[in-house]
Amino acid sequence: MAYSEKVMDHFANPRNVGEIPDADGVGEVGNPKCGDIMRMYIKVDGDVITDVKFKTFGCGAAIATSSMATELIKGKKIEDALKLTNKAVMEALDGLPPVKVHCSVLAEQAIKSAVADYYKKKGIDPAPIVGDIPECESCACEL
Amino acid sequence: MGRFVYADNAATTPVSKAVLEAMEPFYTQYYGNPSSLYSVGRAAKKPLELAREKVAQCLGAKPNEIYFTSGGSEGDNWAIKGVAHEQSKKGKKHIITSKFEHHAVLHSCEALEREGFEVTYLDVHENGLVRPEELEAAIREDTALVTIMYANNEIGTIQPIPEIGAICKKHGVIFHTDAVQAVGHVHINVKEQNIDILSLSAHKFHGPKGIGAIYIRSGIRCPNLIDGGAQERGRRAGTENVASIVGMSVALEEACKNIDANAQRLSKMRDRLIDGLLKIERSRVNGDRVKRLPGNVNMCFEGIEGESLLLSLDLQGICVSSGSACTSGSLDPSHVLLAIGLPHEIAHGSLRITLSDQNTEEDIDYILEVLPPIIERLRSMSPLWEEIVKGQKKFA
Amino acid sequence: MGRFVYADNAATTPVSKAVLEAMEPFYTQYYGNPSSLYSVGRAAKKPLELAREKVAQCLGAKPNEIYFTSGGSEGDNWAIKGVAHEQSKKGKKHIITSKFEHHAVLHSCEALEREGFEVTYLDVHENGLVRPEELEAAIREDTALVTIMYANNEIGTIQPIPEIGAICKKHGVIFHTDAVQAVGHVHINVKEQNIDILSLSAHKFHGPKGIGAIYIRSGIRCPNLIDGGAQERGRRAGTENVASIVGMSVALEEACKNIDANAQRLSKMRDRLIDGLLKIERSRVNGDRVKRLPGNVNMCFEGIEGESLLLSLDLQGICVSSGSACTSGSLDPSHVLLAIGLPHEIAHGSLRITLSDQNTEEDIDYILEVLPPIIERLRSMSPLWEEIVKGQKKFA
Ligand SMILES: Cc1ncc(COP(=O)(O)O)c(C=O)c1O
Ligand SMILES: Cc1ncc(COP(=O)(O)O)c(C=O)c1O
Ligand code: FES
Ligand code: FES
Repeated sequence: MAYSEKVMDHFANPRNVGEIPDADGVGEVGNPKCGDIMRMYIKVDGDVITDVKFKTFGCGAAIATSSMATELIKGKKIEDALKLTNKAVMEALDGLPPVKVHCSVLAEQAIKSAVADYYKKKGIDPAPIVGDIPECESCACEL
Repeated sequence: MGRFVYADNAATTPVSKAVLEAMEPFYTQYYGNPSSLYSVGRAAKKPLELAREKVAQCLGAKPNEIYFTSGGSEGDNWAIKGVAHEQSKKGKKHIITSKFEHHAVLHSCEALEREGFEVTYLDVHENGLVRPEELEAAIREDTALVTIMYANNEIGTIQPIPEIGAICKKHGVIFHTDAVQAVGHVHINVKEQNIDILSLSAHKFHGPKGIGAIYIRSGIRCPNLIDGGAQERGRRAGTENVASIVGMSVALEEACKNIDANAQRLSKMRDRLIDGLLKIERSRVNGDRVKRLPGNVNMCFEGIEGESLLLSLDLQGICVSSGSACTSGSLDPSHVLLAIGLPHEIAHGSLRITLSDQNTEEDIDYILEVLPPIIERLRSMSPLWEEIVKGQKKFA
Repeated sequence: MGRFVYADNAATTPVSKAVLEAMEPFYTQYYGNPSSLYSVGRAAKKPLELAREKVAQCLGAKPNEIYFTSGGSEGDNWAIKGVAHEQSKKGKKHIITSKFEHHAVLHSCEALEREGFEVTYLDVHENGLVRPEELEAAIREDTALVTIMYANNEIGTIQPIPEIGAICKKHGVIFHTDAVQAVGHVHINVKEQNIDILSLSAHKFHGPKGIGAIYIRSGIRCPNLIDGGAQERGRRAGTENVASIVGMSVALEEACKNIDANAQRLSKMRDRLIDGLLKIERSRVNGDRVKRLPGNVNMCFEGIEGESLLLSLDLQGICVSSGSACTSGSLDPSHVLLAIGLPHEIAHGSLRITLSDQNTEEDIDYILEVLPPIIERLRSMSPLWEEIVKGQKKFA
């Protein structure tokens, strides 16, 4: 199992680490089985995500995908951020080892749950907008 | 990158210069098949038998009790499956082992369970040690084999082997020990310690990978795992890997000659490292602090995930390992750490540093300098650490 | 001593310079455990997978169908015992093999017979070839496995593998071939030839001893011989012998690149040698003269005992063998020569000369110069020869 240079770069110098004290939306996802936790904070202006920060407890891939995901949605419209899939995050990182695919699912989940939280805070039902938050397939199947 | 420190010697060790030099002639000059009668064959046969004598001597065994294998895994499989199948002819289908054996042992036992054998997995308790009285209590009429590792590969705890040997002898049960982590590092005498079968692997003491040996006390029946030619007195087929066998014997001789000096030096370094790292808040040592291999440090840091810790250390030129699930690609953290009672979240943050005689005090200084800030950085990114500090999450 | 001629390449081959050079860095620099995440581990992982790709390519297989082993014997045991045990779950307990397989195959089959399997040993006839129609006739409802060697290690005959593969496919029976003597010497394509499992060993094509590989077609169930760690995708445990694996892949690539050129050159040398030696009275070639390995010469000289012949040749600097390396030391003549119908007395006088690409025309000249007078001298000392000449003793 080897990580790409991009993964190592985002692991060693993660972008957007930290928290936003007055965040408009906060999403925390985690997997009790492998014990990883990812928390994402977003700041929203109109329909644009103006700032985003994360905190992650997890492996190199988990940290790198968090970092890459925040880069990919920062300054983007909410609707575009919701379209971001774990595959896109992986591609942006020049791929992940097969056993690490599930870590990138966490990043997709974290964004969606932060956006859901944003709508909830505004009193809007997030379900029709955010849609299903994907389950990590790896949690079910054997690696 | 300031410095390069290889400190994962329980995973594998670099081949020493003397070993490599001893191997080379068997690639270039004495390449003959040692079973051949002519000159280049005979030239390979003698060193092969000399190597057997050296290995035997280091274990307190007789040369004709030593068989060369392709490593520790083969030895474990051969011993466990072989003895089990032989004993089952007498109706003995019960095996005793521990919960934290190497997978070569555990998976061999599981394969036997699928064939109808029954296996007792002894507890290793919080300190990582099997209790002889619990072992004795587990022995039954139909116990075919006791297999307990000499020293654990993750937390380095050294089992009470002489006591276990004596108990097995008393009850007439065959005793195998996976001594892969112990050979060359602690004193072993198979006769005095009543060991019937012992497996070892060269690459854990500066020998090459892919070669090992097994000691089978003469008289113990253990059918072949690999049938075929008449090599190894008909008990392990395959053209002998002469270069590696000679390399292994040179490495083992060197290691055994220096056991006391190395143990003294390494355990001092180990203790200094442990004491230094214990200054990090919410850290703990895994496994008994005294009954452990001289070079083994195994610790957990709350709020830290093992893989990101070891990748960060790698970026600073330090090679270590982690029993974290994330490193292995499996979802469960190390079965060893779970066996000593650590909860999942803590087992996730384990760090194993294993020293060899090639490490120096400067290496320890460097690790002590580099590691604490990495822990701090990772904790500052960790949502878990926040909760731990706020007391929302309680750990052991 | 005039000259040194190593001509026992079926027993083992010298490691080539390129191979040794490819291996060295894995002892000195990239010594890390390839399963490790850090730099020195990763540096070992990539070459390991590259080696797998090379081996796969040489066999026409996919990389994920290749598993590294400790050699040909391990591969044969794994394939035969594994498939047999798996198939026996469906009640299939019959195996078809030939009378002159390598002992790694024969003794694996015998071990299975002791467990209750039934084995059909096909005749190989006077020319040393299995007849496909006899094989097809032997297949039964409960046939679990057909295992027929690609080329024989003593007399070098090449079996009709594509025909056998097609028959096995037609009947849905798993087909394993011990290709230890063939790989790197003749063209093999496991897909086109319908081979399900194939074992090979590096030291037969200028790779190191103690390393080999097995091809298992994806989808074929063949339970592990060596259980343990997750190496080789969980199918063959043990820390990978990276140096030897890389060495093997370099050797195999080199051999496969030159198969045609080597075959052409060697078979010319072989035929000149055979023709020259046939001039000795009462001599004969063993095995088909055409369907044989390019470098294999196997002959019998009446009235001559093999060991004294090879010792005499050794005194002249020529390394050859009589029977096979692993049978020497036993009193029975080669089971291979008996299988092709030779009487004991003649089988005792066999000589195997096996050439590699490192041999030259001058080597052939030298053998042709040295051998006849040795035969003459030995015959002049032999009471048997006297009787033969007087016609008191009749041979085939
Ligand atoms: C046909 C054949 N099969 C199997 C083997 C065994 O290979 P190894 O000695 O590498 O185990 C050999 C050679 O020794 C052989 O010639
Ligand atoms: C305790 C123990 N047993 C067995 C093994 C397996 O040895 P090898 O990798 O040489 O097969 C190892 C190391 O990998 C080990 O640490
Ligand atoms: S997120 Fe870790 S297993 Fe699915
Ligand atoms: S976070 Fe556990 S494997 Fe990626």
